[in-house]
Order: sequence, then C-alpha cells, then structure tokens
Amino acid sequence: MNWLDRYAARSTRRVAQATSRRHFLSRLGMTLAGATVALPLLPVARAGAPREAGDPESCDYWRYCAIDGFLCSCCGGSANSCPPGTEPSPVTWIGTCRNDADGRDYVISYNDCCGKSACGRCNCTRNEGDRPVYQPSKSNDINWCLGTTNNVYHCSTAVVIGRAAE
Amino acid sequence: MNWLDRYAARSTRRVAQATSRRHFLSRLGMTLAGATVALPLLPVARAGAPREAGDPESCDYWRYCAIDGFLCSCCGGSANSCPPGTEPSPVTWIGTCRNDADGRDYVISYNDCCGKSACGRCNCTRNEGDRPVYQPSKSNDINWCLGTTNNVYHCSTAVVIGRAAE
Amino acid sequence: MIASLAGQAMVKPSAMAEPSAQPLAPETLRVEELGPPSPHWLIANDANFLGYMDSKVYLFDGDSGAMLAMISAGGYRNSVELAPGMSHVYSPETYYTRHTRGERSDVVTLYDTVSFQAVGEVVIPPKRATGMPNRHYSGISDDGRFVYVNNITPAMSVSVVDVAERRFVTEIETAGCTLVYPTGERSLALLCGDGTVQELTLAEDGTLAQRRRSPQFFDAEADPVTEKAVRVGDRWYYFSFDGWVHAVDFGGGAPRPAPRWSLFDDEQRRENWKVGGLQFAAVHAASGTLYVVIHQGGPGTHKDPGNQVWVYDLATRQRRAVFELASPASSIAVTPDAAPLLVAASPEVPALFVYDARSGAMQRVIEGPPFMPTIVQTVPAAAVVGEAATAGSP
Amino acid sequence: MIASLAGQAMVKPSAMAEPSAQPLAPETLRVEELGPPSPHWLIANDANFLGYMDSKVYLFDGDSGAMLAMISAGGYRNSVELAPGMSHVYSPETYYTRHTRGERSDVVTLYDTVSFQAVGEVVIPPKRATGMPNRHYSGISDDGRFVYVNNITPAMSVSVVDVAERRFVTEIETAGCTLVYPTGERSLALLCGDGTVQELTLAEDGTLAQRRRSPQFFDAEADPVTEKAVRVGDRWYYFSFDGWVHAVDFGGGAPRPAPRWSLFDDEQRRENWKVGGLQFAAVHAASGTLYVVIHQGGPGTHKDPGNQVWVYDLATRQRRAVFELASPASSIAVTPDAAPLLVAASPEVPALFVYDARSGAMQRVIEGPPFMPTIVQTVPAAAVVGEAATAGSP
Repeated sequence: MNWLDRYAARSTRRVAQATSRRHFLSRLGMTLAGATVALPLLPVARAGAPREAGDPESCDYWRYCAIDGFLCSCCGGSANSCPPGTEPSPVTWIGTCRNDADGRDYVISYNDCCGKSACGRCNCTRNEGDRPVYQPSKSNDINWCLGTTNNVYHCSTAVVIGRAAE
Repeated sequence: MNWLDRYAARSTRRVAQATSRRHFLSRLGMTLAGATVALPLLPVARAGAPREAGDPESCDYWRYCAIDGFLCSCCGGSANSCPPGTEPSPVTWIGTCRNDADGRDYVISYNDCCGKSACGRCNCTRNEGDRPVYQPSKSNDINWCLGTTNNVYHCSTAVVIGRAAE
Repeated sequence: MIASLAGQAMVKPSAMAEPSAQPLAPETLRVEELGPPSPHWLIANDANFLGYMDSKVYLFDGDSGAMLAMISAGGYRNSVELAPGMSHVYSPETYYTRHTRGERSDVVTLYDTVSFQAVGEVVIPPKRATGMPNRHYSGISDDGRFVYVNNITPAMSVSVVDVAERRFVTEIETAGCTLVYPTGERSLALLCGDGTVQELTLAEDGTLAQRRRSPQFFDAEADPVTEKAVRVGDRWYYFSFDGWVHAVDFGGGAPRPAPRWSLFDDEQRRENWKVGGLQFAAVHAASGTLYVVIHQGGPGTHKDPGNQVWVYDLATRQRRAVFELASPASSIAVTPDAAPLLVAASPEVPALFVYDARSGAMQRVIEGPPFMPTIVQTVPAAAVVGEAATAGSP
Repeated sequence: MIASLAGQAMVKPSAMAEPSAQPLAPETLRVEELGPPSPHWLIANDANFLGYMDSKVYLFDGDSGAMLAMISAGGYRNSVELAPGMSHVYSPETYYTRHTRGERSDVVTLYDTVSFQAVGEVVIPPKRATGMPNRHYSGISDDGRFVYVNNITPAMSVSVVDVAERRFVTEIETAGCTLVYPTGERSLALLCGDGTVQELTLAEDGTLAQRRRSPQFFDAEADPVTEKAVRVGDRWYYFSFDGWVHAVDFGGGAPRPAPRWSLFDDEQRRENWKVGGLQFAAVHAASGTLYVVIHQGGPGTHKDPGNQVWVYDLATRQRRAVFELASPASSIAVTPDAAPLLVAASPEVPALFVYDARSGAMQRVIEGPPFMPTIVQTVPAAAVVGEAATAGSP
C-alpha cells in the first residue's frame, strides 16, 4: 500500500462511506423495528452506565460524523482534550451524530486545537450534515481557530455537548 | 509504485549507485585501455563540437555527480540557469564530474537558486567527492543560499566552470 | 584491486583517452524570465497541508508538462487572482512573525509575471478566511483594478484592495453573506445563508456604493448550493448538493435568479449521481461548455472527488459527453482558448492530470510536487485570446 | 425507498429505540499536560523538506507508540537541545517576517516540557548553519546553562546562549573549525578541516576563556571523519568514511586523540561494508555499547541509509551483534535506561521504527507524520536515571 493510501486510510472517504452505509442501515433497522421487525443490526440495549464504543483514533468513531481535520486523539490529545501546549477554539461548528452504543443522537462540538502547525496525523474527513461556509455553524471547511491567540490549526476534537433535540 | 518511491526514484541513491558503478567501470576501462586493451565501454570519440549527453532532468545526468537537492532543470530553470524570480548563490561547493560524452573531467559548480521555498521536484542526492561540512567547498550538506538576499533554498544547478586539473 | 591493475598500466589515462571533440566551454549561471503567457499555462495551488505555513503556487506549461516557475506564498493557500492581461499575480497570504506564533499579517502580494518576483504587497485586515481552500475566498474586478478578499472571523466581510495604487481601500461588512463572485468592473456578489445572493456595487475608488439582494432562490436547509460556481459573462452558475443548477443574472438591476435546471435526470438522481469536490465545476466560456466532476454517493459526499467529468452545453442544458478520468479529481479548470485543456487534480494525489477538454483524451500526467494540489487555475481569456468581455472560468 | 418503508411504520423511531443506558454527560474541552519524562520518550525532528519553513518536532512514547505532543519549530530544522532534567526543550529556529522573504530572525526558543508551550526566546545572530539537518549544529553544556549554535556563512563561528538568563552571550569565531561537540560544563569541541579538533573553554559567563587544539589525528583528504559522533563521558567517538573509529579524550589539558580502531575487519572492508546516514551512530553510555548503521556500498555512499545496525562493545572494541532492520535507517538514537530502545528513521519513510536495543527485536512501527523524520533524539540520562555524570547519546 503506498504512503498516500496509508495516509488516506485512517481518514476519509472510504471510512466515511462505510460509516454512512452502516449509519444508514442502522436508521433503516430502527424504522423497521418500529414496525416490530426484529433485526440483529440494532444495538442491544443494556441497563446502566453511559456507554459509547469504538476507537477514538479511528476515523469511523461515532463522534466524528461531521469532522474534517487531524484527530487530536492521535496528536497527544483525545476526543475531548487538546494536545499539550495548544489552545482550544472557543467557537466552532456543530454536528449531530448517532451513538450506536446507546442509540441516541448527540450534539457534537468540533473545537479545533490551535497555536501549533498541522499535527498531520489521522486525517479524517466526514461530512454528514456539513453545510457550505455561508452557514458557518454547520461548516467544517472553516478554520475554527478563531477567537484564539492566533489562527494556526493543529487538530480537531469532538466534544459531546448534549443530546440532540428530538 | 508508491509515491515515496516515485519521489525517490528520480533522486537518488539507486541512480547514484548505478552511476557510480558505471563511472567506476569507465575508469577501469580507461585504465585497461591505457594498457592497449580495447573495451567497448569507452566513449567513442568523434571530432568536432563540444558534446555532452543525457537528460538534465534525470538524476543520473553526468553533471550531478556531487549534487544534493532539487534539480533546477525540473523547476523552471536548467542545469545552468535559475528559475524565474530566484537568486543564484554567489558561493557554493564544487565537484569534479566525468563527461562520458567526451571523456573529460570537468569542475562543476553547484550553485543554489534562492529566495523561494523548496521546489520539491527531482530530488537528487549523489555524493561523489562530497566531504564533511568542515570542508565547506566540497560539502553538499550546506545550504549554499549564502551571500544572497536571504537563505531560502529553492533548487540546485550544475554549472560547468572549466576542465578539471589533470 | 584497481590500484594493482593501474600499476600494470602506468600510462596516464587522460593522455590516451583524449577525444577529438572540443571541450565544453565554461558557463555563466543566469536567471530565467518568463515569456508571454500561453493559453495552456496551468496554475496549481499547493496548500501543503503538512506544512501549510509554507505553501506554494506552481506554474506549468500544459503542452510540455514543464514546470515554469513557482511562487512561495506564505500561509493558508486558497487561490491567486490574475490580472486580466496576466501582467501580475495577486496572492492573498497570511504570515506570522514566528511562522506559527507572534504577530499576524495578512497581505495581498503582487508578483510580476516576467520576473516572477514579489514586487509589492498590500497589508489587509488580518481576517482572511482560511481552512479548506476555496476558490471563492477572493476575486478580482473585471478590469483588474480591485482584488477582493473574503473574511470570516466568523463575522463576514470583504476587504477591497486597489492593486493599481497598491493600497487597502476598505472593509465592507456583509453579515450573513460570504464568498466572492465578481460580476463586473465595480461589482461583486456573495452567497447568503437565507438562500439569496447579495450584490455589492462599488464607487470608482472601491468604496461601497450600493447593496442589492436577489429574491430567495435556493433552500439552504433542504438543498443548499455549494460555494463552487462558474461564470459566463453576467451569469454565475451555482450547483446544489442534489445537482440543481441555479443561474443568477447580474446584468443590471437586482440579481435575477433563473429557473433552476437539473444536471441529472430522474434515473441518474435515483442512482445517486452527485456533484462533489473542492472545485468541481469549470466552464469554457467561449463555447458555453460546462464541466462538472461527478461521483456516485449518498448524503454527505458533496466534497468527495469523482472519477468522471460530465460535460454540458449551457445553451441547451444537455449533457454532451462523459469523460472517464485517469485518477479521481477534486478540482478542475479549463483553459480559455479554442483548443482547450482540462486540468484535474486532487489533494490526495501529487500530480496534475491534463486532458483534451473537447475529447476527454488524457494528454499527460504532470508528476508533482505540487504535493497536495488544491485549487487549479488557468490564465484569463483576455490574456490569451484578446476577449476581455468574455469572463472565463474562475 | 426508505421513505416508503418508513411510511409503513409511522412510529417515531426514537420513541421505541430508547435504550436503558444513561445518556452521555456533556463534556468540557480541556488541554493535556505532560507528565514526568519517561526513559522511553522519543523525539523526532521533522525537517519537512517540502515545507521546511514550517518544521516540527514530535514527541512519542516509545512504549505505547502514542504521540504525546508537538512543537511547531519554524524554519530549517536540525535538532533540539534538552535541559539535563528535561525541564525545557531549547530549539534553534529560523524565521522570516514573510516566511520566505523579509527580515530574518534566528532564535533559540525555550519550551516548557509540562505545558509544551514556547515560554521565551533568545535572538541570536542570523547565521545558523542550515541545509541537510545535522545533530551537531547545536549542543548544550553539561549543566544545561549554555546552548551553542553553529554558524556557517560559510565563515565559521559558534553562538553562545545563556538559557538560564535567557540572553545571547557571544559569538566565537572558529575559523576552519565547525560543528559542536560539548565536552563539559564550560567547554565544547569543534572539528577542523586540517584533521584536528579545537576545544573552546568558556568562562563562567559563557565568554571564551581558552582555545586548545589536538594534534592531527585524521586525514581530511584520504579518509575524513564524518560529522556524526557519539559521546561517553569525556570521550567523543568520530567515524571515518572507511570505518575507522577515532576517539578523542577531552578529560583535561589539550584534546588527546586515541589510536584509531576499525569497525570492520579486512574481509568486511573488502566487501565494502560502510557507515552511512544522516545520524548513523548512537551509544548506550551506561553499558558502553555503540550502535552504527551499516550498508554495503562504494565511495560516495557515506550518507546512504543502511539495513543493518552493528553493535559494538566500546571496552573490547568487539562487534557484539548485528541487527537486521525492518526498514532502512538513516538516523538512530538509543534511550539511556537499563532496558533501552533503539529508534530508527529515514527521511524517505514517514514512520519511526522502535527496536529493543539489547536484542534488536522490533517492538513497533509508529506511523508518521513525522513526514520526513530527520534527527531522532532521546531524553538525557540525567532526566530519567539520575546519572548526570554519564552524558548520554547526543
């Protein structure tokens, strides 16, 4: 596999499409379940503590459904923390992602971490719900290192800020 | 072939080694010829105009025997001209290369072209006669954008400045 | 080993191998200058995402594939603006005194296209829009006098630069509207979040004279138009996620949206054919030919590259051809001449792919760098075919 | 299609799929800080040749392979200097006001290793040596007080920076000698074109107190030593193109070269085994173990990467092992602890390769970026094993 492929592999479209298909099937599954058709695709609900599943260093992690950038999880940060020495952007764009582990939709805030040049690792582009830049609060094309000391972009996080409105 | 391979292919060691071997054989050939052993390896001398052969955009071009950098021939310049908008370095390192087309050794001046960031094309590293940086006039590791408006390196030339002393 | 062989043959090698050709003459190092622009010059912006504070703009000859020159273009590459006669390249750039720290300076740098050197710069408000490169984050007036730079902080505005006098003129607030679509010598349009366009008319000195809004012509929620658009004369063509073409006429009075038409028939839409990419549309203005990068995909694929270019006649709105591409394209541009080339690129592949824009036949692959080609551009029609009136593909 | 299925089941999906797990709680974005240094921290300088004015320094945990942090390190990356206790990273960097144009500033930037932020900078003469990255273009005094930066214009000198007081102290002319090999708290050596070393002794304030020269110990024409060298205590070990080891003792008085010894026996030399690479040697000082990247090749291959690391016992000068590498290495470094790792990299492969330095067994591949890893480094012995007296691998 060539390097660019490898570089792209942890990104991007291939993963995003797979995810979209899965997401799509999962939504379909739920609709059918509403008609009392039982499908193994459904997440099995268990009682108890909050749950999420998946690898935050992988582009197909559920929170990344509308992300575009280098995953902070691969850069010394995590899905909800910036790497050492970087500065979180106070404003950003918002996506709505489905947490397959609990079947709920959450509002995700894709704050950028700023003040250092590109981390360059785990490039991940997924555009579910992404809108053109004339709708900035839904656009992942904008460099959201805005309102920070400078506009130098390092990586992107995916912070759960609440449940999506029904 | 992966991109890094391709990137390296027009460089570098593989070519340099092949060239070294050829050069090596050619020198051997000439020595044997000195003992009146005729070898087909010898360049066939024809009368007339100055001659050189090969592709200045290829790392195995004869003038590049001690070069290290991006070939200006692939960047809008040539073996003896800088690309538009760049500034030639007045000082540089010197190599001695054999012109197989006429069987002579020439002194080559590897002036850098400066004032723009890396051209990035036709990376070529050959180290015949290269010496450590404490012998700067023979060192291709030094950024020779010295004595120029700034030290920003764009690409490298290979200018014939005369025949090598016997 | 060699030493011992040489020992048997103590004749000095050069004494007998001396050939009869004249020796090469000593050379003098010189600096190239560019000749007049060719209609087939190709410009590739390299955002260089792994080192984006050190971005580049490459110039190639599309006929030979040769690199002609490069601009070292600072941080956050989008695209360059070209003087109508191609005398200058104007490049919006971002700098920091410590490259990634310190004081920020946004500038429009002026490059001469003979020497290909920076010959001046105009400092603009340090607000220019950055992020994924966008062709419409800047624009130039039809006469080449003013360059417009789009600002998103996320408050929206446009900086106006007088490149003739080399001075910053003004910053125009454009709340709710953004991106730059030049519509004449003293006017430009912007796309708005409410499904309209706003047109700004400037006074002769570049200050704001008038604002006009179109009626709403697209649904920003249900089927937004992308930022990517092409221009023919007074008309800009916008494309919705679902493949509807919204033409807007800026020929006088308020902007007039035309009825939408579709790139896809019902079956194609069912088969999920979609527009997509960084700069997925290009136009050959003189022949009224539209080129669109097309892929198959679901929702959220509006920025995916495509393996095909679909070719439309703008007059008849009929698809005229489908080009299969040698490599997926995210950005395309078409040269303005009568034997046009189509150049295609994607940031994921360090190469430019050059096709015959009439037949779709691949002409050549130009191996990069450019390492991560983002926006590709061609020379203005006026520079090569003497038709200043026919504004070409942006 | 889906619409019609949904139409048969008009129950609101979320109303019945509601699971019994508690919902995720809202989170607050925070910024990581680094813990105390691990002996297995690995530092990779990325010269980023395609965008070298935007270079980086990456920090990894060699045990997990995780990236821990990054420094955005301006133009022309060589290597960083590390405070003995690893409290700070000192980075010589080059900047231009317009990144590739304008006014040049060379600085040593000070980074705190808890916050991993720039906490200060010292401006130095804009002369630092640049080009192919070299580990010995800078150095630090054993007590961490002074950082030395090598200048080549091509006139040679060394800039002395007091990092405790954060001030530039002096520039010391070193005509004919260059590169930096620290030899104690107030002394450093340089390699000279006449086959000697020069040692500079500094006063307490960092100004020059004394110069001393070794006798000639290598032939700069016939078999020069490369710039790449390793240190154990008072000794620096230099390596000639043909594989001879020249140790020089800086323990007092004038530098004392020791008789040379060979990495290769006669047969190996006939087989063209050679040292080569950007930084082909490393040492595990505590055990007196030398690691050298080796390849087979003719003259002019002294910078080629190798597929093997040969391991020597410095006390006996015997080869103890040969490690076969998973990927050709140009640069190596060894951690200073009792269970050392060997990290290997080449600018042509965007990855770091981590081996057990005792067995040669590959532990892991850390996929890059770093995109073009050049000089690799490990933490100072003093920072992790409390042995300040045992200077580790540079």
